[in-house]
Amino acid sequence: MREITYAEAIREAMSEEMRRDENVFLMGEDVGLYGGAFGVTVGMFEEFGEERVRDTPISEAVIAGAAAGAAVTGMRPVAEIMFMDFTTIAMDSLVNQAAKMRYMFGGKAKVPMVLRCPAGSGTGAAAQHSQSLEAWFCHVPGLKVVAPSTPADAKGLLKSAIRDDNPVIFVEQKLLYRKKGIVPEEEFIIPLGKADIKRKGTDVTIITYGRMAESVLSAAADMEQEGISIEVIDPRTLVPLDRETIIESVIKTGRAVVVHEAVKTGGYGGEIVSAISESEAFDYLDAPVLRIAGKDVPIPYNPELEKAAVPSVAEIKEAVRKVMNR
Amino acid sequence: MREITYAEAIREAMSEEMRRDENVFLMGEDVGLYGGAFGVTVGMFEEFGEERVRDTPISEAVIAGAAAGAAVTGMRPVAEIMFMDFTTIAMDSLVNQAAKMRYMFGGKAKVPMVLRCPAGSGTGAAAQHSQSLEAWFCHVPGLKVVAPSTPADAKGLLKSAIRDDNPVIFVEQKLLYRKKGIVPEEEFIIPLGKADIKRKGTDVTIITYGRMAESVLSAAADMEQEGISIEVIDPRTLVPLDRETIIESVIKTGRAVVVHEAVKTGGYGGEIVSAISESEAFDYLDAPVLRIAGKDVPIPYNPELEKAAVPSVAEIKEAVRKVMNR
Amino acid sequence: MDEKEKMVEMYKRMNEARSFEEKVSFFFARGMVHGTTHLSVGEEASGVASCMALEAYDLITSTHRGHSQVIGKGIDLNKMMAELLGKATGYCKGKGGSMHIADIKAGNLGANGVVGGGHGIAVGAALTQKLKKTGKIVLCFFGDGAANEGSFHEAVNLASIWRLPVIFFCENNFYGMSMPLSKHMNIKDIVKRAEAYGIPGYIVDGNDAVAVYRKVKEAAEYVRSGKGPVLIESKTYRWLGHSKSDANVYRTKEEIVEWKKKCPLKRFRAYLLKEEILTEEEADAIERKAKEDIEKAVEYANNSPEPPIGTLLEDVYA
Amino acid sequence: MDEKEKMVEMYKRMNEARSFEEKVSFFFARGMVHGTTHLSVGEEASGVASCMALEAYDLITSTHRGHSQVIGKGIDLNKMMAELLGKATGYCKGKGGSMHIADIKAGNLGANGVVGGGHGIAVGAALTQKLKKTGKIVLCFFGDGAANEGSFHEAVNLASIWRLPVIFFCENNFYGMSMPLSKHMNIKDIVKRAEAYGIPGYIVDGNDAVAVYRKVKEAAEYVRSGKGPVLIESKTYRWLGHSKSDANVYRTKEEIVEWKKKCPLKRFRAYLLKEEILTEEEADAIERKAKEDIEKAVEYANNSPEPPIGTLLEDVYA
Ligand SMILES: Cc1ncc(C[n+]2csc(CCOP(=O)(O)OP(=O)(O)O)c2C)c(N)n1
Ligand SMILES: Cc1ncc(C[n+]2csc(CCOP(=O)(O)OP(=O)(O)O)c2C)c(N)n1
Ligand SMILES: [Mg+2]
Ligand SMILES: [Mg+2]
Repeated sequence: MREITYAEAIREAMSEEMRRDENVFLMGEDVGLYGGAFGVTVGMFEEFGEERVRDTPISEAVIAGAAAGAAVTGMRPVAEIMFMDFTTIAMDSLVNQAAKMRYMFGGKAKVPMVLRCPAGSGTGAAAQHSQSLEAWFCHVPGLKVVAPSTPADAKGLLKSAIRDDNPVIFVEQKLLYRKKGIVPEEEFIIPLGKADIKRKGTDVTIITYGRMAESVLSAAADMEQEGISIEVIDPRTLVPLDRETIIESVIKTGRAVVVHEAVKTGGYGGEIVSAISESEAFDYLDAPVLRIAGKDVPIPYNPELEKAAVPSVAEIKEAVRKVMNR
Repeated sequence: MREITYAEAIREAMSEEMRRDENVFLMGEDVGLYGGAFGVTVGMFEEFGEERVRDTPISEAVIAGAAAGAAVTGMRPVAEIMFMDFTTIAMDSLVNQAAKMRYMFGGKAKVPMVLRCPAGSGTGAAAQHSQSLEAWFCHVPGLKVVAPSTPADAKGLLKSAIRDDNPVIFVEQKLLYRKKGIVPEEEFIIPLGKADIKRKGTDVTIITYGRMAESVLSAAADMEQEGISIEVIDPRTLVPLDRETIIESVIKTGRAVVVHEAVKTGGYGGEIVSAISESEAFDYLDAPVLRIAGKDVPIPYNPELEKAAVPSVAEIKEAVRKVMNR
Repeated sequence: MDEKEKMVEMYKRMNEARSFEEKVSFFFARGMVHGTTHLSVGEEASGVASCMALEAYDLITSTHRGHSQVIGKGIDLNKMMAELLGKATGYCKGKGGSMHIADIKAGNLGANGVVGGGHGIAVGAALTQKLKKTGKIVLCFFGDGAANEGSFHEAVNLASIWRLPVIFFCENNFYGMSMPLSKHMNIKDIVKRAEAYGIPGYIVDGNDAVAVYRKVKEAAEYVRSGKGPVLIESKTYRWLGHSKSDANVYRTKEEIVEWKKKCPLKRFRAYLLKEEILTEEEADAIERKAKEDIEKAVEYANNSPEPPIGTLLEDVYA
Repeated sequence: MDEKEKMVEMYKRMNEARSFEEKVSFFFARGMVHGTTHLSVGEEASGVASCMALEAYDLITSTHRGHSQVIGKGIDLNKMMAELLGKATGYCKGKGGSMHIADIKAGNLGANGVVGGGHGIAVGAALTQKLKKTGKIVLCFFGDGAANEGSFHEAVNLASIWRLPVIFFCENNFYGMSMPLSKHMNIKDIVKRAEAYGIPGYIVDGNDAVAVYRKVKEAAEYVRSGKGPVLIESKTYRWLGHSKSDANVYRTKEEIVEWKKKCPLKRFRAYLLKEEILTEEEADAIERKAKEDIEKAVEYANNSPEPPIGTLLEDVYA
């Protein structure tokens, strides 16, 4: 099986979809000749030309707004906002326009667009270039939200997102771009809304996504030694959320921890905790569902501070021990 | 004791603070001669003049951005975004600038500004004029978030917000503007971060805020007849959240329901559920903490549909019965 | 339709717009409709004639003050009135209301409750036309107040560099809610802003239906030929308050009276008579018919069912 | 400081900026610093001379490419270098880094990682000066690319109608990251945009320190007198890549070479010698001193402690 990077997987997904469907095109800052700030679109300008790989001015509001307008009239734009932090400038286009057009117009519109945005800290770029804002979008009916943690997931889910008839916020992980993983050579898609059990276990369920999946898996591997068997569930799609898979697992294990990089307060972890607590799994809980998440601070520049702002493997293990010791 | 409306209470708070501190001023669309889209600032232009009650163009990004710039240089702006839905245009100014300046600059800046924004549905203004987006702001370290449910709370909290040295998102409730309540004549302030027990009870704790407080109180009064005693806690300030008061109550009652108007998925309810579940109250829980919240839809225009999108008194009662019957 | 037929049709639609809004205004004054609405009485030439200058297959993005615009584009008055009354038979099944009248299939990409919210959508729609080489163009309505939103700037710039087929059509009624143009921007003519993006700009008398029609026709030709966008500033005036709750404190009665004298309907009628396109009787008949059609629309709407509560959860996702 | 002393100081700061960035570039090339940085080598006249034309009490908002700007404003090089190395002694206690150098007390309201993020802040800061009648003005730095952000449009318009004391100073280096000006806007001179807001606009040769200094001085006078904002377009060029990872595929080597010939430091040195403000020896000494001071700053930074992990949770709220 071949291994490719997360960035390459994303590029493959876009390239395949663009070859398959002439309505698919890219737009964003420096996605053309430059190949994207993180090199994700390198070579695509050369293959597809400037009409289909469109460099935009630094104008995030209209990047998203024009994507919505193109989508509602028959195209399938894949727009990039260079850093998720700058979706702040595009919120009206995404939230009030793209997400709501279909509903406001009584179901008579569809807005098949994807907004790609690299998220997360760890690059030393400080407070305005490091945020994980997926929770905002999860709170907007009409949007779907995807946050893959592996190259294969990234590829399969992006292809689904591009084919989906709704606006999809596709959250990419900066720190994963260069990580390799096995990705099948033959074409495949992964449906939105289907969680993946990244590791089977029996004692504790950890629900996580994006960059944190790696830390969680590493904690799980370590704890196996201690005799604790952890099941790791990656919902992959945050909206729609695959509640069944999560609940089934928690019914089995009776214990759950939710881990994400985004700051804790108001994060999507609260939704997952609530989903569990509202379900039949509540009666099987032997311990409270804990959240391990980013500290409630803007991301600092200093590398040690920056690391400390994000859940560590040690913190994850500690949380597991806590729920085990109840 | 005198009664005044929620809108009048807000106006009094601003006027008193403006008389007290010449650094306080207002800015926003149509806040001057027009008196604000909801009449909140009526008469203030006449009293304070156009230098301190500043009409802006329709430019939400710079309304919030200029407020941040004025605040960091020594003023105490109270900026208004006419509908909370349009904070979407101001997110960069609020989230990447106002909220983060202090931290990014190593604690060497302060940004004492208030952003007032009328939220909520019920006015027949449909999907782009009816949202309750407080959860977004609660997820941004550096911001405080206040959401008063009565005229007295609105007045006391707004005065605190204006005196606070941090950016405060002050969520006003459109449907409450004309509701009257007792407000002391003498000056008073209500500290941020302090919940209010709106009704004492022993069987179930309901945590709610904003417009929903009324429905919850009415449900509580009804259920008293059925012999169910409900304690109603209004955190009033969502960030910082008064966890102690909530947890204490849930330890006492063993049952909790969270009610808000904002759509359920990704709402602040999840945070409150998690805060309870992570606390020592978990061991006292006799039932899962339920969330009763807005349906996961954009707000529709038709008045019956619009009403159905928001928690009803009946739904609240049903939830209470559910947690009682465990 | 030849030019003459167009003119007649235009007069008809302008009258429909006027009658529609008079009816809506009546409803609101009596609290018979939920919510709020923004009436374009006095601006019918601007909204209707601009759309009539487009081909039927062209597209528009409309605004919160969009009734004249969408009637100009050609609309089913029954479905429109039904939408205003929140009925299941409305364009948006009662979910949109006055601020969200849309008819995607017919090229009306929707009114917008967000000032400036249509700019990006129009640009994206124009991009579709360019990429698909449809030959269609997009007309983007916006107000003088909207020209101060950042979205205007970003959208016009993008349309300009990509040479997209879009007409930015500014209905300058001299006020953004209560704020007069003279206070919300430091220039006299909004069209000045066209230069900032390297595109042509034109001013037109927005109360002169024929002038609006001609100017948009000319602009449409330019835009359709692939030369890029155009900005048109149509100077006009709203007779009524900004929305249902507006005491008009920010302007004088005299000013309103002055503008009422420039009624676009009267003016166009005089033109049609003078050019002998219509006789007095024909013009009267059109006016009467418009009123009747609105009454019929009201009847249709009134007889239409409310949307079932179950539809609340439908239409969120495709 | 009289004018001559100013010129000498200006030369000193320009050299500090150059030496600072050469050092930073060296660090980054060797992976000795975390994160990314945006160097302004080649743009020193623009950043430094503009600030030198202000009074010391005036304010600025800086950008992601802000080293020359903040050194121009007058800064403690030790604290700046310490910030770049993420140390506790840095301006932001190691929390900000290259993109967030700020010194509020000294009137530097902060570099900004968001393109266009400083526009609103500058306008608000200028409003403070107007309301408090301080007599101070604000200079808002931004790039050619930033001029396409909606925030630019909203901010300049607001400053114009409120007649706020702010100079919008565009460092046009002809690229927004990889996108050439010729592709990201459809006008040759950004200054054209001033007209859209009814304010004066000037073009200045951004590689000519004296020209920049004079133009900003003149603008400052206008702005300080209460007449409202001014837009200045300073045409210059960045010699190095956009940020640390940039292969420069979007421009030619020849273009870079051409611009290097227009080195603002060399040019200013020649001027200073010609005007007999400095002798060769004095100029050499300044250059040497700048290099030394940067070395000292590096030493200071290297010897400074890392911020304690406990500080992570501090400074979120006042
Ligand atoms: C982004 C946004 N800000 C504010 C409002 C509230 N609002 C609705 S219409 C309006 C005035 C718009 O003025 P203009 O663009 O000139 O259009 P007009 O109403 O005059 O037709 C305002 C402020 C809004 N709907 N959207
Ligand atoms: C809102 C936003 N969009 C995109 C970026 C990424 N980015 C950083 S600098 C830059 C180019 C800025 O160009 P310009 O304004 O001309 O300044 P220059 O870098 O040329 O000095 C871009 C796209 C950003 N930091 N902020
Ligand atoms: Mg107007
Ligand atoms: Mg540039």
